[in-house]
Amino acid sequence: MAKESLSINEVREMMLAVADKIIEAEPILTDADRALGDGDHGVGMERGMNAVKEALAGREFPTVGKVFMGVGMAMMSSMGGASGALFGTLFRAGGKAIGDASTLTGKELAVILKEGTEGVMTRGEAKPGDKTMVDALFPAAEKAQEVADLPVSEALAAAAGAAAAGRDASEGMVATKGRAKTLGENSLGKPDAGAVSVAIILATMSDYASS
Amino acid sequence: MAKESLSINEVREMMLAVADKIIEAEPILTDADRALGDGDHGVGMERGMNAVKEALAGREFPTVGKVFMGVGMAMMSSMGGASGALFGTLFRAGGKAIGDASTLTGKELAVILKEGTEGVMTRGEAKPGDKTMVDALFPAAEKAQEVADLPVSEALAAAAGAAAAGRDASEGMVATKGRAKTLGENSLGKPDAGAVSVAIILATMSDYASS
Amino acid sequence: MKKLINDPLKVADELVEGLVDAYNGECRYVGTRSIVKTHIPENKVALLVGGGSGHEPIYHGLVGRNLADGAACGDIFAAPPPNIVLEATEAVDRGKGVLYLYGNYAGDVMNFDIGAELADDEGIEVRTVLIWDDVCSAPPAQKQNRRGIAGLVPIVKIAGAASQTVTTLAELEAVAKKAVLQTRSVGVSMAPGSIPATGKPTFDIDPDMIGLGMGIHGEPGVGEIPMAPADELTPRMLNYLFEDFEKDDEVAALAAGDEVILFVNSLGATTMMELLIALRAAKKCLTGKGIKIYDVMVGPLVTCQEMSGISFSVTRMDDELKKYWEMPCQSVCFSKMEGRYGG
Amino acid sequence: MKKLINDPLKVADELVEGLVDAYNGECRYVGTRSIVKTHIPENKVALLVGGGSGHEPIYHGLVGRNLADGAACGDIFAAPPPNIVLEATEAVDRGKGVLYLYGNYAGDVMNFDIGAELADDEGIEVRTVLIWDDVCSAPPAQKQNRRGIAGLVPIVKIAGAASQTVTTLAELEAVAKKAVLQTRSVGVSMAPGSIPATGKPTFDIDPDMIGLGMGIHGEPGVGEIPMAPADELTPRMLNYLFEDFEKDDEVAALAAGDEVILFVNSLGATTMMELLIALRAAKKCLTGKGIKIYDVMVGPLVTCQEMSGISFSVTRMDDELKKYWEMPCQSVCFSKMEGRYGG
Ligand SMILES: Nc1ncnc2c1ncn2[C@@H]1O[C@H](COP(=O)(O)OP(=O)(O)O)[C@@H](O)[C@H]1O
Ligand SMILES: Nc1ncnc2c1ncn2[C@@H]1O[C@H](COP(=O)(O)OP(=O)(O)O)[C@@H](O)[C@H]1O
Ligand SMILES: [Mg+2]
Ligand SMILES: [Mg+2]
Ligand SMILES: [Mg+2]
Ligand SMILES: [Mg+2]
Repeated sequence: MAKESLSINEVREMMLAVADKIIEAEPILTDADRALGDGDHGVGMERGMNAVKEALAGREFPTVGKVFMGVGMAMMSSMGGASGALFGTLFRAGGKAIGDASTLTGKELAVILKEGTEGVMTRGEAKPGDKTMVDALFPAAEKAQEVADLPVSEALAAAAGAAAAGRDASEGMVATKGRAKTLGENSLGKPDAGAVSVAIILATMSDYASS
Repeated sequence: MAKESLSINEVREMMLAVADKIIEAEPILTDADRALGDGDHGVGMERGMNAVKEALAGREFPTVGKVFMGVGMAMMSSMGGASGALFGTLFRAGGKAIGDASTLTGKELAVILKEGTEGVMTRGEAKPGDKTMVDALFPAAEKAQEVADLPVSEALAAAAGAAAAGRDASEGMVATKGRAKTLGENSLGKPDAGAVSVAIILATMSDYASS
Repeated sequence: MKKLINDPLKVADELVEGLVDAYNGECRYVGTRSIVKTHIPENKVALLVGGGSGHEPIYHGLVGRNLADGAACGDIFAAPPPNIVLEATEAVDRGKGVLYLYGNYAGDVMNFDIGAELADDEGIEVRTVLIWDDVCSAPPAQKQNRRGIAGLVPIVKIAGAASQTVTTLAELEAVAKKAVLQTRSVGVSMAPGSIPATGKPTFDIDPDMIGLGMGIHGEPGVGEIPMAPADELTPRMLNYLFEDFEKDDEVAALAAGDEVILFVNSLGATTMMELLIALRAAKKCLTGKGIKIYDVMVGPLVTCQEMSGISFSVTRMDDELKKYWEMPCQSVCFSKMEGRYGG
Repeated sequence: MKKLINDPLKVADELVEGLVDAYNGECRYVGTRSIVKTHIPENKVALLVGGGSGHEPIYHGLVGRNLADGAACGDIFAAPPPNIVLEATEAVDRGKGVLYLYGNYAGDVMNFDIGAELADDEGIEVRTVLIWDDVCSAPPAQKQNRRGIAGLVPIVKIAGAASQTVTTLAELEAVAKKAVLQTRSVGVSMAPGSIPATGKPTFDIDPDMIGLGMGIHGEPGVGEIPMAPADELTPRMLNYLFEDFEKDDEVAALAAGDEVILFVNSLGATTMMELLIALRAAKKCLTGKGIKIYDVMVGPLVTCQEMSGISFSVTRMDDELKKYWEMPCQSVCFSKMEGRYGG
């Protein structure tokens, strides 16, 4: 049954589920970054998500935006690395952009992904096609604009689908940013680690919203 | 057919044969020293024997003693390590002790082994039973005294047999000298590397003399 | 891989604690995970270094006398987060501003930049000089895209000395930029290191091949080549440096009469024996071209756990850089008394 | 095992050549295989170190300013032959005699002794002080049977400084003996190194076990124990040092208020990260007993190729030893400027 919106507390629970899922996926993320980067993305995301759990567990938040900003702050100050700054920016900028919304609907989702993705692209100077997390984020943000009027569970499902497709598309890209950029043609055939994380995050959000 | 004595040039050739045999045995010596020491005995003996070949090849010597002293000098100044000093001392002291002898008979052999072994024992302060090369040398020297009146080929065969038995006996000893001494009981069951070298040297000398 | 650690997820914190212990009172642990000198004079222009941990003794081991004033320390191979950068910045600032001097990696740039923005909010002036000495990571025209590898050590040594004598942040920035411009490095890797938290090797490589131009985390370079003897590989590697100085419009080609610091670095498991054998070959190669070796550095200073590999770095000296080079310095990473070895 | 070398049988010669290159004019290659300072003042009491190669940066890297005057260099893990010892002795002697200061190994003792006899034939006075710091290689009553391991570095540092100020060989001998008496070390090994000429590991060990008290060539110690976390292993190791000072009639037990140099050494592949984590644990353990850490040394200074392992060395200081410790020194192995890291 399609869920129209999520409450502040549901958003918090959803992000706790994301944290567990990413921690579970550490080996997958590690392998992705080993292939193209320095192999620490899994451990970094795990560290970030442990900080997220600490920041969210048993807490109350005044707005949906503050939940996401809390996620961003926890990731940014615990992870370090490219992804700490970028995922931190994603959730901080996204959360900030929805002001004092007290529910998460398709509209807020669209704003979060748009502003968050822009923040990531400004900070990292990557554009779609550079084989980074932007290749999962950007299509997800675009899709979210399109489906902003749908119930949040459907909007999330659509965005997650776009992110997964973006992650898959990153396999066919030549890296030009991040540590993988010096691989050139050799970066072909494997997905970008950050894009894998983005896809897992959105898939888990979608799963939570439709369950 | 038993050979009564060896000429200066035969002694030189014999020691060249010894050099080749030891070089060939490098892996055996390496393994023996790996088990109980630092694993360099094979390489060290190989280095020494290459120096011996350079010192002896195409040279003429005035006395048998000078051949052995040349062997000792080559080993002492090329090998380093415990065995460089000890094998150097063995051949230098032994060669010096037979004065200006121009043939190698059982008598000279007995003097060489006696004086050489004493030199080794003084320098290294090891006695029989300490699980060192002395455990092959000492019985060989004793046997050589007994058979000093036999033809040199038979004397060498007897000394080589005693050295081999000494080497085997070293397996049952607990090391108290050299790098193996800290092994204690754990040094049981393996022969001492230097004793293996002594046994090969005497066996090759004996083979040469009886062929 | 047996590692003498405690909790694999806490190695960065514990190693920085150990580093502070090594400084035995002359550095202190600050904030979340920074190391800062105990005594920084008032009015000193501050020098801050930093980066991921796991490369010990750099980056944090470069804090010391006539060296960096502090280091912002990330987790293993991860840039320090902005809050750590900010904490370190606040601790080293003496009102004259802070130079950030670190290796050019996307993660470091983003985190230090956010840190600088936060510092700016607090009224602390920050400038940044990036180190991009690895010639195999981008062509001369795109050198701002290159990685920072072992050349960081001589650059920080020079900047650290300069930070003692300059009176403005701009002057320090200028010295650091000059040192960066004159420093180039080339590396090879023979076997990977591993990440303590996963135990996994950072890359895979064939037993007979080596990665030419590989980065200090195992980032690919110009390609894999068969393992070669030191005397063959060394001139081949150095050639990348010669070509780079030649092709870069911003610097003169390396020429007879030039004086250089030569730094031979091990990435970890490569032994000092190998470094010395390669150093011998490098000296032959350089002096064969009439280049004079002004001073030599050798050792495992920029490492990646038990990774095996070697790099050559060359810094071309002029009178100004020599003046700073000659100042003594002392840290866990690199110490130097006045003069050399004689007397 | 990929090693960046040329001919595996020539590594010792080539690495010593490279070492001379690293000294960049301030040391020279002498005779068959020695390294000697270019400028040794007339009338100086000379200090000669040496031993097998393969442990770089020791032993030969300890030649330098306020350190050793020369080193007699053996082949890989092999004591230098007497002729090399003699050549080095002749090159460092300035008419005031030569102190031989080296690790207590049968091979070294025999070869240096023969070298000393040859030197005596030439009218050069030689005295010998053996280093036997490895407490796990014999009980206190037989300490003259012990191996010399990492403790050699602080001992040579102290003797090198003393050699600059004493006027007689006997005085230098006395300082060196005091430094030896106050220095004790304990090591563990986790994985073997290999001999370049054979490519073979120097010993075998189970993947889950470590050799407690193992020597720097992999000589057995007190036995194998399961791999343990740093914070558990460190106090256990240090206990051997405490017990040894206590049981030895010639020295006082280590007690609250004592001041020590603490040296944490890597045998090669053990990373600086691990050393620092262990250092942190060691400092806790020592200061917990009221022992004051006067200074710290940390790094891979006494190695055995890519062997993995760690050792702790402690040197108890008094005013005389402190005086020598405080003198700056400079070598490829260990440099120290006046003061510490601050300022
Ligand atoms: N400039 C950039 N813009 C966008 N994403 C980037 C950029 N640099 C790196 N990334 C993302 O970060 C991921 C790597 O993260 P991580 O391994 O945690 O950091 P690091 O690269 O510092 O080791 C990459 O897979 C990529 O998705
Ligand atoms: N003090 C000693 N007396 C007699 N022989 C000794 C003594 N020390 C060592 N050896 C002999 O030397 C051999 C080891 O030689 P080698 O491996 O070449 O030297 P090192 O012990 O210096 O590595 C031992 O196997 C033993 O036979
Ligand atoms: Mg990474
Ligand atoms: Mg040996
Ligand atoms: Mg990283
Ligand atoms: Mg040896």
